[in-house]
Amino acid sequence: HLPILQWEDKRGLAFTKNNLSYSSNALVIPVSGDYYVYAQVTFRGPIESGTKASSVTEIITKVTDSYPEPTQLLMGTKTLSENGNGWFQPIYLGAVVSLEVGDKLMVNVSDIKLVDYTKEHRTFFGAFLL
Amino acid sequence: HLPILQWEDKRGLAFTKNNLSYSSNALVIPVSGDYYVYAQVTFRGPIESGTKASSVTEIITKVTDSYPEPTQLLMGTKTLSENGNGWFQPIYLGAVVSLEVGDKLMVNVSDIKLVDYTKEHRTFFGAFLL
Amino acid sequence: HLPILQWEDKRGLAFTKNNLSYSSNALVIPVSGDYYVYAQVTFRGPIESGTKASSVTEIITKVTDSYPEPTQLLMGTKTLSENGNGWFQPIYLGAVVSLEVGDKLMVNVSDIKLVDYTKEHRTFFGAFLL
Amino acid sequence: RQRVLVQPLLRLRRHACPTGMNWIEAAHQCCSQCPAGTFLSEPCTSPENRSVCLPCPAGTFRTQPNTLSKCQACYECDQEAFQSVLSNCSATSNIACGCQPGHFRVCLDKQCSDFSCQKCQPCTGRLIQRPCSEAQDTICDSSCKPDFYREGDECRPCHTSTQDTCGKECQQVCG
Repeated sequence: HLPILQWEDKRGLAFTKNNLSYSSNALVIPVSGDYYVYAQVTFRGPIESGTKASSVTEIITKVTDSYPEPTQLLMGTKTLSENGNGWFQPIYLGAVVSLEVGDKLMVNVSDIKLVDYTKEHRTFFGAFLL
Repeated sequence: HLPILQWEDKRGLAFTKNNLSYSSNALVIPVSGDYYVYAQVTFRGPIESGTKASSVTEIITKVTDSYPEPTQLLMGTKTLSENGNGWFQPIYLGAVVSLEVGDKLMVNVSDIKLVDYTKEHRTFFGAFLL
Repeated sequence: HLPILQWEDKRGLAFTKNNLSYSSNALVIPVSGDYYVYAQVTFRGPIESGTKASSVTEIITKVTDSYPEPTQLLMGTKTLSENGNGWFQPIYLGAVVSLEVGDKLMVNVSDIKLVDYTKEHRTFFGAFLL
Repeated sequence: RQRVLVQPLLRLRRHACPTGMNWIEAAHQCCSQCPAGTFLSEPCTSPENRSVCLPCPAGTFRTQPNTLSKCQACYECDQEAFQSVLSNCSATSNIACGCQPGHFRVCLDKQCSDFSCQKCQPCTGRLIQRPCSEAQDTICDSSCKPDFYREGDECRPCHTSTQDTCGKECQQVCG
Protein backbone atom coordinates (compact mmCIF):
# COMPACT_ATOMS: atom_id res chain seq x y z
CA HIS A 1 0.00 0.00 0.00
CA LEU A 2 0.96 3.63 -0.46
CA PRO A 3 2.35 5.49 2.56
CA ILE A 4 -0.23 6.87 5.01
CA LEU A 5 0.03 10.44 6.28
CA GLN A 6 0.07 11.28 9.98
CA TRP A 7 -1.92 14.28 11.22
CA GLU A 8 -2.01 16.77 14.11
CA ASP A 9 -5.51 16.69 15.64
CA LYS A 10 -5.31 19.16 18.55
CA ARG A 11 -2.82 22.00 18.17
CA GLY A 12 -3.26 25.14 16.06
CA LEU A 13 -6.17 25.06 13.60
CA ALA A 14 -6.68 21.30 14.09
CA PHE A 15 -9.60 19.97 16.16
CA THR A 16 -11.96 17.01 16.43
CA LYS A 17 -15.44 17.09 17.96
CA ASN A 18 -18.82 15.31 18.09
CA ASN A 19 -16.99 12.01 18.71
CA LEU A 20 -15.27 12.11 15.33
CA SER A 21 -11.88 11.00 16.67
CA TYR A 22 -8.40 10.59 15.28
CA SER A 23 -6.24 7.54 16.10
CA SER A 24 -3.43 5.63 14.32
CA ASN A 25 -3.41 8.02 11.37
CA ALA A 26 -7.14 7.71 10.73
CA LEU A 27 -10.37 9.58 11.36
CA VAL A 28 -12.78 7.18 13.06
CA ILE A 29 -16.45 7.49 12.11
CA PRO A 30 -18.68 7.71 15.23
CA VAL A 31 -22.10 7.32 13.58
CA SER A 32 -23.23 5.90 10.26
CA GLY A 33 -24.29 8.41 7.63
CA ASP A 34 -23.23 10.52 4.67
CA TYR A 35 -20.11 12.59 5.22
CA TYR A 36 -18.40 15.24 3.14
CA VAL A 37 -14.79 14.10 3.28
CA TYR A 38 -11.96 16.33 2.03
CA ALA A 39 -8.17 16.62 2.06
CA GLN A 40 -5.55 18.83 0.48
CA VAL A 41 -1.93 17.72 0.19
CA THR A 42 0.67 20.21 -1.01
CA PHE A 43 3.50 18.38 -2.70
CA ARG A 44 6.85 20.09 -3.27
CA GLY A 45 10.29 19.32 -4.62
CA PRO A 46 12.97 18.72 -5.57
CA ILE A 47 14.20 17.16 -2.35
CA GLU A 48 17.68 16.17 -1.29
CA SER A 49 17.38 12.42 -1.23
CA GLY A 50 14.72 12.19 -3.89
CA THR A 51 14.77 10.84 -7.36
CA LYS A 52 13.05 13.16 -9.82
CA ALA A 53 9.27 12.63 -9.38
CA SER A 54 7.23 12.34 -12.55
CA SER A 55 3.85 12.52 -10.83
CA VAL A 56 2.20 12.89 -7.43
CA THR A 57 -0.89 11.12 -6.14
CA GLU A 58 -3.22 11.66 -3.18
CA ILE A 59 -5.87 9.09 -2.21
CA ILE A 60 -8.51 9.23 0.54
CA THR A 61 -9.03 5.62 1.63
CA LYS A 62 -11.59 3.84 3.81
CA VAL A 63 -10.82 0.84 6.01
CA THR A 64 -13.77 -1.04 7.43
CA ASP A 65 -14.22 -4.08 9.64
CA SER A 66 -16.68 -5.50 7.14
CA TYR A 67 -14.09 -5.88 4.37
CA PRO A 68 -10.44 -6.97 4.55
CA GLU A 69 -9.11 -4.51 1.97
CA PRO A 70 -9.04 -0.72 1.97
CA THR A 71 -11.42 1.05 -0.42
CA GLN A 72 -10.11 4.02 -2.42
CA LEU A 73 -12.77 6.73 -2.10
CA LEU A 74 -11.19 9.73 -3.81
CA MET A 75 -8.01 10.06 -5.88
CA GLY A 76 -6.08 12.98 -7.37
CA THR A 77 -3.14 12.29 -9.66
CA LYS A 78 -1.06 15.00 -11.35
CA THR A 79 1.94 14.55 -13.60
CA LEU A 80 4.78 16.95 -13.07
CA SER A 81 6.45 18.90 -15.86
CA GLU A 82 8.99 20.55 -13.58
CA ASN A 83 12.35 21.67 -14.76
CA GLY A 84 14.65 21.03 -11.84
CA ASN A 85 13.75 24.22 -10.01
CA GLY A 86 11.69 24.33 -6.84
CA TRP A 87 8.09 23.26 -7.52
CA PHE A 88 4.80 23.23 -5.56
CA GLN A 89 1.68 21.24 -6.48
CA PRO A 90 -1.45 21.24 -4.29
CA ILE A 91 -4.10 18.52 -4.80
CA TYR A 92 -7.56 19.07 -3.24
CA LEU A 93 -10.15 16.29 -3.02
CA GLY A 94 -13.66 16.41 -1.56
CA ALA A 95 -16.91 14.50 -1.94
CA VAL A 96 -19.87 12.94 -0.13
CA VAL A 97 -19.42 9.29 0.84
CA SER A 98 -21.61 6.90 2.80
CA LEU A 99 -19.83 5.59 5.90
CA GLU A 100 -20.61 3.16 8.70
CA VAL A 101 -19.86 3.60 12.39
CA GLY A 102 -16.28 2.43 13.04
CA ASP A 103 -15.07 3.04 9.50
CA LYS A 104 -11.61 4.60 9.33
CA LEU A 105 -10.55 7.30 6.84
CA MET A 106 -6.94 7.95 5.93
CA VAL A 107 -4.87 9.76 3.32
CA ASN A 108 -2.27 7.93 1.22
CA VAL A 109 0.32 9.59 -0.98
CA SER A 110 2.62 8.42 -3.73
CA ASP A 111 5.80 9.63 -1.94
CA ILE A 112 5.74 10.89 1.63
CA LYS A 113 9.04 12.75 1.19
CA LEU A 114 7.36 15.03 -1.38
CA VAL A 115 4.68 16.20 1.08
CA ASP A 116 4.97 19.76 2.41
CA TYR A 117 4.25 19.21 6.11
CA THR A 118 5.80 22.52 7.23
CA LYS A 119 2.60 24.65 7.42
CA GLU A 120 -0.74 23.44 8.76
CA HIS A 121 -2.71 25.50 6.25
CA ARG A 122 -1.06 23.86 3.23
CA THR A 123 -1.83 20.22 3.94
CA PHE A 124 -5.09 19.36 5.75
CA PHE A 125 -7.73 16.64 6.10
CA GLY A 126 -11.26 16.58 7.49
CA ALA A 127 -14.84 15.34 7.36
CA PHE A 128 -18.30 16.44 8.50
CA LEU A 129 -21.65 14.66 8.76
CA LEU A 130 -24.40 15.99 6.48
CA HIS B 1 -22.47 23.38 -26.20
CA LEU B 2 -19.59 21.46 -24.70
CA PRO B 3 -20.00 17.70 -24.31
CA ILE B 4 -21.94 16.53 -21.22
CA LEU B 5 -20.59 13.74 -19.05
CA GLN B 6 -22.65 10.66 -18.21
CA TRP B 7 -22.55 9.29 -14.66
CA GLU B 8 -23.09 6.04 -12.77
CA ASP B 9 -25.67 6.72 -9.99
CA LYS B 10 -26.14 3.34 -8.30
CA ARG B 11 -23.17 0.99 -8.46
CA GLY B 12 -20.01 1.13 -6.36
CA LEU B 13 -19.56 4.36 -4.39
CA ALA B 14 -22.33 6.11 -6.32
CA PHE B 15 -25.73 6.74 -4.71
CA THR B 16 -28.62 9.17 -4.74
CA LYS B 17 -31.08 9.76 -1.87
CA ASN B 18 -33.60 12.21 -0.40
CA ASN B 19 -35.22 12.48 -3.83
CA LEU B 20 -32.14 13.96 -5.41
CA SER B 21 -32.34 11.90 -8.61
CA TYR B 22 -30.23 11.37 -11.69
CA SER B 23 -31.72 11.26 -15.17
CA SER B 24 -30.43 12.03 -18.68
CA ASN B 25 -26.98 12.98 -17.49
CA ALA B 26 -28.23 15.43 -14.86
CA LEU B 27 -28.88 15.65 -11.15
CA VAL B 28 -32.47 16.82 -10.66
CA ILE B 29 -33.11 19.14 -7.72
CA PRO B 30 -36.04 17.91 -5.58
CA VAL B 31 -36.52 20.97 -3.34
CA SER B 32 -35.53 24.64 -3.68
CA GLY B 33 -32.65 25.77 -1.53
CA ASP B 34 -28.92 26.31 -1.28
CA TYR B 35 -26.79 23.35 -2.31
CA TYR B 36 -23.07 22.68 -2.13
CA VAL B 37 -22.38 21.37 -5.62
CA TYR B 38 -19.06 19.76 -6.51
CA ALA B 39 -17.35 17.73 -9.21
CA GLN B 40 -13.90 16.46 -10.01
CA VAL B 41 -12.86 15.43 -13.49
CA THR B 42 -9.50 13.77 -14.04
CA PHE B 43 -8.24 14.48 -17.53
CA ARG B 44 -5.49 12.38 -19.07
CA GLY B 45 -3.60 12.14 -22.34
CA PRO B 46 -2.20 11.90 -24.87
CA ILE B 47 -4.84 9.77 -26.52
CA GLU B 48 -4.60 7.85 -29.75
CA SER B 49 -6.96 9.79 -31.97
CA GLY B 50 -6.63 13.08 -30.21
CA THR B 51 -4.89 16.18 -31.37
CA LYS B 52 -2.50 17.58 -28.76
CA ALA B 53 -4.70 19.35 -26.18
CA SER B 54 -3.46 22.76 -25.06
CA SER B 55 -5.94 23.05 -22.19
CA VAL B 56 -8.73 21.24 -20.39
CA THR B 57 -11.95 22.71 -19.02
CA GLU B 58 -14.64 21.48 -16.65
CA ILE B 59 -17.92 23.35 -16.14
CA ILE B 60 -20.83 22.63 -13.79
CA THR B 61 -23.94 23.89 -15.58
CA LYS B 62 -27.55 24.47 -14.54
CA VAL B 63 -30.53 24.02 -16.83
CA THR B 64 -33.84 25.40 -15.61
CA ASP B 65 -37.37 25.58 -16.96
CA SER B 66 -37.45 29.29 -16.20
CA TYR B 67 -34.70 30.15 -18.67
CA PRO B 68 -34.02 28.75 -22.17
CA GLU B 69 -30.22 28.70 -21.89
CA PRO B 70 -27.94 26.78 -19.55
CA THR B 71 -26.20 28.79 -16.83
CA GLN B 72 -22.52 28.12 -16.14
CA LEU B 73 -22.20 27.85 -12.34
CA LEU B 74 -18.58 26.81 -11.81
CA MET B 75 -15.67 26.56 -14.23
CA GLY B 76 -12.10 25.22 -13.98
CA THR B 77 -9.74 25.77 -16.88
CA LYS B 78 -6.11 24.62 -16.90
CA THR B 79 -3.59 24.98 -19.71
CA LEU B 80 -1.37 22.01 -20.29
CA SER B 81 2.40 22.27 -20.57
CA GLU B 82 2.85 18.58 -21.22
CA ASN B 83 5.70 17.30 -23.27
CA GLY B 84 4.21 14.46 -25.24
CA ASN B 85 4.51 11.95 -22.40
CA GLY B 86 1.51 10.59 -20.53
CA TRP B 87 -0.13 13.28 -18.41
CA PHE B 88 -2.85 13.50 -15.72
CA GLN B 89 -4.66 16.66 -14.64
CA PRO B 90 -7.47 16.64 -12.05
CA ILE B 91 -9.78 19.65 -11.75
CA TYR B 92 -11.97 19.96 -8.63
CA LEU B 93 -14.82 22.47 -8.38
CA GLY B 94 -17.18 23.11 -5.48
CA ALA B 95 -19.39 25.94 -4.22
CA VAL B 96 -22.78 26.88 -2.79
CA VAL B 97 -25.44 27.77 -5.34
CA SER B 98 -29.12 28.65 -4.99
CA LEU B 99 -31.29 26.18 -6.90
CA GLU B 100 -35.01 25.77 -7.59
CA VAL B 101 -36.99 22.54 -7.53
CA GLY B 102 -36.69 20.90 -10.97
CA ASP B 103 -33.37 22.52 -11.84
CA LYS B 104 -30.91 20.15 -13.53
CA LEU B 105 -27.16 20.08 -12.88
CA MET B 106 -24.67 18.63 -15.32
CA VAL B 107 -20.96 18.59 -15.99
CA ASN B 108 -19.52 19.72 -19.33
CA VAL B 109 -15.95 19.19 -20.46
CA SER B 110 -13.80 20.61 -23.21
CA ASP B 111 -13.03 17.18 -24.73
CA ILE B 112 -14.78 14.03 -23.60
CA LYS B 113 -12.04 11.81 -25.02
CA LEU B 114 -9.58 13.30 -22.49
CA VAL B 115 -11.70 12.30 -19.47
CA ASP B 116 -10.42 9.46 -17.30
CA TYR B 117 -13.65 7.56 -16.66
CA THR B 118 -11.87 4.29 -15.75
CA LYS B 119 -11.96 4.69 -11.93
CA GLU B 120 -14.94 6.01 -9.96
CA HIS B 121 -12.73 7.69 -7.40
CA ARG B 122 -10.96 9.82 -10.00
CA THR B 123 -13.94 11.48 -11.64
CA PHE B 124 -17.02 12.22 -9.52
CA PHE B 125 -19.95 14.62 -9.19
CA GLY B 126 -22.40 15.41 -6.40
CA ALA B 127 -24.51 17.88 -4.44
CA PHE B 128 -26.05 18.22 -0.97
CA LEU B 129 -28.64 20.56 0.50
CA LEU B 130 -27.41 22.89 3.25
CA HIS C 1 0.52 41.71 3.50
CA LEU C 2 -0.51 40.09 0.25
CA PRO C 3 -3.19 41.88 -1.82
CA ILE C 4 -6.82 41.21 -0.79
CA LEU C 5 -9.44 40.37 -3.40
CA GLN C 6 -12.70 42.32 -3.69
CA TRP C 7 -15.93 40.41 -4.33
CA GLU C 8 -19.40 40.93 -5.79
CA ASP C 9 -21.96 39.86 -3.14
CA LYS C 10 -25.35 40.58 -4.76
CA ARG C 11 -25.41 40.38 -8.54
CA GLY C 12 -25.50 37.26 -10.70
CA LEU C 13 -24.78 34.02 -8.84
CA ALA C 14 -23.54 35.92 -5.78
CA PHE C 15 -25.67 36.13 -2.61
CA THR C 16 -25.39 36.37 1.17
CA LYS C 17 -28.01 35.24 3.68
CA ASN C 18 -28.59 34.21 7.33
CA ASN C 19 -26.69 37.34 8.45
CA LEU C 20 -23.45 36.19 6.86
CA SER C 21 -22.57 39.61 5.44
CA TYR C 22 -19.89 41.00 3.17
CA SER C 23 -18.15 44.29 3.92
CA SER C 24 -14.73 45.82 3.15
CA ASN C 25 -13.58 42.78 1.18
CA ALA C 26 -14.45 40.31 3.93
CA LEU C 27 -17.17 37.86 4.90
CA VAL C 28 -18.27 38.71 8.45
CA ILE C 29 -19.19 35.77 10.69
CA PRO C 30 -22.59 36.32 12.38
CA VAL C 31 -22.53 33.45 14.88
CA SER C 32 -19.71 31.38 16.40
CA GLY C 33 -19.38 27.84 15.09
CA ASP C 34 -17.70 25.56 12.58
CA TYR C 35 -17.89 26.70 8.98
CA TYR C 36 -16.90 25.07 5.70
CA VAL C 37 -14.96 27.87 4.01
CA TYR C 38 -13.96 27.64 0.35
CA ALA C 39 -12.60 29.75 -2.48
CA GLN C 40 -11.40 29.23 -6.03
CA VAL C 41 -9.16 31.74 -7.79
CA THR C 42 -8.40 31.30 -11.48
CA PHE C 43 -5.04 32.84 -12.30
CA ARG C 44 -4.07 33.62 -15.88
CA GLY C 45 -1.18 35.14 -17.78
CA PRO C 46 1.01 36.38 -19.21
CA ILE C 47 -0.18 39.93 -18.64
CA GLU C 48 1.05 43.06 -20.34
CA SER C 49 2.75 44.84 -17.50
CA GLY C 50 3.65 41.80 -15.52
CA THR C 51 7.01 40.28 -14.93
CA LYS C 52 6.99 36.55 -15.68
CA ALA C 53 5.34 34.87 -12.67
CA SER C 54 7.09 31.76 -11.38
CA SER C 55 4.24 30.78 -9.06
CA VAL C 56 0.76 31.76 -7.89
CA THR C 57 -0.60 31.62 -4.35
CA GLU C 58 -4.09 31.86 -2.86
CA ILE C 59 -4.65 32.20 0.89
CA ILE C 60 -7.90 32.30 2.89
CA THR C 61 -7.18 34.49 5.92
CA LYS C 62 -9.03 35.26 9.16
CA VAL C 63 -8.94 38.61 10.98
CA THR C 64 -10.35 38.74 14.50
CA ASP C 65 -10.76 41.37 17.20
CA SER C 66 -9.10 38.95 19.61
CA TYR C 67 -5.72 39.10 17.89
CA PRO C 68 -3.85 41.93 16.12
CA GLU C 69 -2.47 39.77 13.29
CA PRO C 70 -4.32 37.93 10.50
CA THR C 71 -4.30 34.10 10.65
CA GLN C 72 -3.71 32.12 7.47
CA LEU C 73 -6.37 29.38 7.40
CA LEU C 74 -5.88 27.71 3.98
CA MET C 75 -3.17 28.13 1.37
CA GLY C 76 -2.68 26.87 -2.20
CA THR C 77 0.61 27.48 -3.95
CA LYS C 78 1.38 26.30 -7.49
CA THR C 79 4.59 26.89 -9.42
CA LEU C 80 4.16 27.71 -13.06
CA SER C 81 6.10 25.90 -15.78
CA GLU C 82 4.60 28.03 -18.51
CA ASN C 83 6.42 28.77 -21.70
CA GLY C 84 5.41 32.29 -22.53
CA ASN C 85 2.10 31.32 -24.09
CA GLY C 86 -1.24 32.10 -22.53
CA TRP C 87 -1.82 30.07 -19.35
CA PHE C 88 -4.69 29.37 -16.90
CA GLN C 89 -4.30 27.94 -13.40
CA PRO C 90 -7.25 27.46 -11.03
CA ILE C 91 -6.60 26.90 -7.30
CA TYR C 92 -9.48 25.57 -5.17
CA LEU C 93 -9.33 25.56 -1.35
CA GLY C 94 -11.91 24.34 1.14
CA ALA C 95 -12.00 23.12 4.73
CA VAL C 96 -13.83 23.30 8.06
CA VAL C 97 -12.59 25.99 10.46
CA SER C 98 -13.82 27.12 13.88
CA LEU C 99 -14.84 30.78 13.83
CA GLU C 100 -16.11 33.31 16.36
CA VAL C 101 -18.85 35.88 15.86
CA GLY C 102 -17.33 39.00 14.27
CA ASP C 103 -14.42 37.18 12.66
CA LYS C 104 -13.68 38.33 9.12
CA LEU C 105 -12.64 36.05 6.25
CA MET C 106 -10.80 37.29 3.19
CA VAL C 107 -8.83 35.95 0.22
CA ASN C 108 -5.24 37.07 -0.47
CA VAL C 109 -3.33 36.37 -3.64
CA SER C 110 0.33 36.59 -4.59
CA ASP C 111 -0.35 38.97 -7.52
CA ILE C 112 -3.73 40.59 -8.08
CA LYS C 113 -2.93 41.37 -11.72
CA LEU C 114 -2.83 37.62 -12.47
CA VAL C 115 -6.39 37.00 -11.20
CA ASP C 116 -9.08 36.22 -13.81
CA TYR C 117 -11.98 38.28 -12.45
CA THR C 118 -13.83 38.36 -15.81
CA LYS C 119 -16.25 35.47 -15.15
CA GLU C 120 -18.05 34.91 -11.84
CA HIS C 121 -17.94 31.13 -12.23
CA ARG C 122 -14.14 31.07 -12.49
CA THR C 123 -13.23 32.91 -9.29
CA PHE C 124 -15.53 32.55 -6.26
CA PHE C 125 -15.51 32.55 -2.45
CA GLY C 126 -17.98 31.39 0.18
CA ALA C 127 -18.73 29.81 3.54
CA PHE C 128 -21.55 27.93 5.28
CA LEU C 129 -22.23 27.00 8.89
CA LEU C 130 -22.29 23.27 9.65
CA ARG D 1 -22.66 72.95 -4.35
CA GLN D 2 -20.79 71.43 -1.53
CA ARG D 3 -20.23 67.72 -1.77
CA VAL D 4 -21.29 66.06 1.45
CA LEU D 5 -19.37 62.92 2.21
CA VAL D 6 -21.89 60.64 3.89
CA GLN D 7 -19.91 58.25 5.99
CA PRO D 8 -20.28 56.95 9.47
CA LEU D 9 -18.29 59.45 11.51
CA LEU D 10 -16.82 56.84 13.66
CA ARG D 11 -16.55 53.32 12.43
CA LEU D 12 -17.97 51.88 15.61
CA ARG D 13 -16.12 48.72 16.67
CA ARG D 14 -18.69 46.12 17.58
CA HIS D 15 -17.90 46.52 21.28
CA ALA D 16 -15.58 49.29 22.40
CA CYS D 17 -13.34 47.92 25.21
CA PRO D 18 -10.63 49.85 27.05
CA THR D 19 -7.06 49.39 25.83
CA GLY D 20 -5.61 46.04 26.84
CA MET D 21 -9.05 44.45 26.95
CA ASN D 22 -11.11 42.61 24.31
CA TRP D 23 -14.84 41.91 24.06
CA ILE D 24 -15.54 38.26 24.93
CA GLU D 25 -18.78 37.14 23.31
CA ALA D 26 -19.14 34.08 25.57
CA ALA D 27 -18.78 36.19 28.72
CA HIS D 28 -20.62 39.11 27.15
CA GLN D 29 -18.15 41.61 28.56
CA CYS D 30 -14.67 43.07 28.15
CA CYS D 31 -11.84 40.99 29.63
CA SER D 32 -8.12 41.65 29.98
CA GLN D 33 -5.94 40.28 27.18
CA CYS D 34 -3.61 37.35 27.82
CA PRO D 35 0.07 38.20 27.29
CA ALA D 36 2.07 36.96 24.30
CA GLY D 37 3.06 33.31 24.75
CA THR D 38 -0.27 32.44 26.41
CA PHE D 39 -3.91 31.86 25.41
CA LEU D 40 -7.27 32.51 27.02
CA SER D 41 -8.21 29.45 29.03
CA GLU D 42 -11.14 31.05 30.88
CA PRO D 43 -12.67 34.49 30.35
CA CYS D 44 -13.01 36.87 33.33
CA THR D 45 -16.30 36.76 35.22
CA SER D 46 -16.26 40.54 35.56
CA PRO D 47 -14.12 43.24 33.92
CA GLU D 48 -12.37 43.84 37.26
CA ASN D 49 -10.96 40.35 37.68
CA ARG D 50 -8.40 38.87 35.32
CA SER D 51 -8.91 36.28 32.57
CA VAL D 52 -7.35 32.88 33.16
CA CYS D 53 -4.41 32.58 30.74
CA LEU D 54 -2.32 29.45 30.21
CA PRO D 55 1.06 29.08 28.48
CA CYS D 56 1.04 27.97 24.83
CA PRO D 57 1.61 24.19 24.67
CA ALA D 58 4.88 22.98 23.12
CA GLY D 59 4.87 23.40 19.36
CA THR D 60 2.56 26.43 19.48
CA PHE D 61 3.03 30.17 19.98
CA ARG D 62 1.37 33.62 20.23
CA THR D 63 3.46 36.66 19.36
CA GLN D 64 0.89 39.18 20.65
CA PRO D 65 -1.45 39.79 23.59
CA ASN D 66 -4.73 38.04 22.78
CA THR D 67 -8.01 36.58 23.90
CA LEU D 68 -7.87 33.50 21.68
CA SER D 69 -8.76 30.03 22.93
CA LYS D 70 -5.78 28.38 21.20
CA CYS D 71 -2.22 29.19 20.22
CA GLN D 72 -0.96 29.00 16.64
CA ALA D 73 0.89 25.85 15.51
CA CYS D 74 4.59 26.44 14.79
CA TYR D 75 5.70 26.09 11.20
CA GLU D 76 8.57 23.71 10.43
CA CYS D 77 11.59 24.31 8.23
CA ASP D 78 11.68 22.17 5.11
CA GLN D 79 15.04 20.51 5.66
CA GLU D 80 14.30 17.93 2.92
CA ALA D 81 14.07 20.85 0.50
CA PHE D 82 17.33 22.53 1.65
CA GLN D 83 15.86 24.89 4.24
CA SER D 84 17.68 25.51 7.54
CA VAL D 85 16.49 26.67 10.95
CA LEU D 86 17.53 30.27 11.75
CA SER D 87 15.71 30.34 15.09
CA ASN D 88 13.53 27.80 16.81
CA CYS D 89 9.85 28.27 17.60
CA SER D 90 9.26 29.65 21.10
CA ALA D 91 6.09 30.44 23.03
CA THR D 92 6.22 33.99 21.66
CA SER D 93 7.70 33.54 18.17
CA ASN D 94 7.31 31.25 15.18
CA ILE D 95 10.25 29.29 13.78
CA ALA D 96 12.41 31.22 11.30
CA CYS D 97 13.85 29.39 8.31
CA GLY D 98 16.61 30.19 5.81
CA CYS D 99 18.45 28.21 3.15
CA GLN D 100 21.23 25.69 3.71
CA PRO D 101 24.73 26.72 2.59
CA GLY D 102 25.08 26.50 -1.19
CA HIS D 103 21.42 27.42 -1.71
CA PHE D 104 19.52 30.70 -2.20
CA ARG D 105 15.91 31.81 -1.72
CA VAL D 106 13.41 31.73 -4.60
CA CYS D 107 10.50 33.86 -3.36
CA LEU D 108 6.94 32.73 -3.98
CA ASP D 109 5.47 36.18 -3.43
CA LYS D 110 6.65 39.77 -3.48
CA GLN D 111 7.06 39.87 0.29
CA CYS D 112 9.06 36.63 0.20
CA SER D 113 7.04 35.41 3.16
CA ASP D 114 7.21 32.05 1.40
CA PHE D 115 10.21 30.74 -0.47
CA SER D 116 11.91 27.58 -1.74
CA CYS D 117 15.71 27.01 -1.63
CA GLN D 118 17.56 26.44 -4.88
CA LYS D 119 21.11 25.21 -5.44
CA CYS D 120 23.61 28.00 -6.26
CA GLN D 121 25.16 27.68 -9.70
CA PRO D 122 28.78 26.56 -9.44
CA CYS D 123 30.54 28.81 -12.06
CA THR D 124 32.75 25.90 -13.11
CA GLY D 125 35.73 27.25 -15.04
CA ARG D 126 34.66 30.86 -14.59
CA LEU D 127 35.46 33.66 -12.17
CA ILE D 128 32.68 34.56 -9.72
CA GLN D 129 31.33 38.05 -10.29
CA ARG D 130 29.02 37.96 -7.25
CA PRO D 131 29.01 35.08 -4.78
CA CYS D 132 25.81 33.22 -3.92
CA SER D 133 23.98 34.58 -0.87
CA GLU D 134 20.80 33.80 1.04
CA ALA D 135 18.95 36.23 -1.19
CA GLN D 136 20.33 35.57 -4.65
CA ASP D 137 22.19 33.15 -6.91
CA THR D 138 25.86 33.39 -7.85
CA ILE D 139 26.66 35.59 -10.84
CA CYS D 140 29.41 34.00 -12.91
CA ASP D 141 31.80 35.91 -15.13
CA SER D 142 30.86 35.53 -18.81
CA SER D 143 34.39 34.65 -19.89
CA CYS D 144 36.27 31.48 -18.97
CA LYS D 145 39.12 31.36 -16.47
CA PRO D 146 42.72 31.02 -17.75
CA ASP D 147 43.46 27.41 -18.88
CA PHE D 148 39.76 26.87 -19.58
CA TYR D 149 38.23 26.94 -23.07
CA ARG D 150 34.62 27.55 -24.14
CA GLU D 151 32.48 24.62 -25.34
CA GLY D 152 28.90 25.77 -25.98
CA ASP D 153 28.02 27.66 -22.82
CA GLU D 154 30.42 25.64 -20.67
CA CYS D 155 34.05 26.31 -19.72
CA ARG D 156 36.27 23.20 -19.87
CA PRO D 157 39.79 22.72 -18.48
CA CYS D 158 42.48 22.54 -21.17
CA HIS D 159 43.99 19.39 -19.65
CA THR D 160 40.85 17.44 -20.39
CA SER D 161 41.03 18.14 -24.11
CA THR D 162 42.64 15.70 -26.50
CA GLN D 163 44.09 16.15 -29.98
CA ASP D 164 40.86 15.38 -31.77
CA THR D 165 38.49 17.05 -29.31
CA CYS D 166 40.35 20.35 -29.20
CA GLY D 167 38.51 22.57 -31.69
CA LYS D 168 39.43 26.02 -32.91
CA GLU D 169 38.42 27.82 -29.68
CA CYS D 170 40.25 25.24 -27.59
CA GLN D 171 43.42 25.57 -29.61
CA GLN D 172 43.38 29.36 -29.30
CA VAL D 173 43.22 29.08 -25.50
CA CYS D 174 45.07 25.88 -24.79
CA GLY D 175 47.63 26.12 -27.68
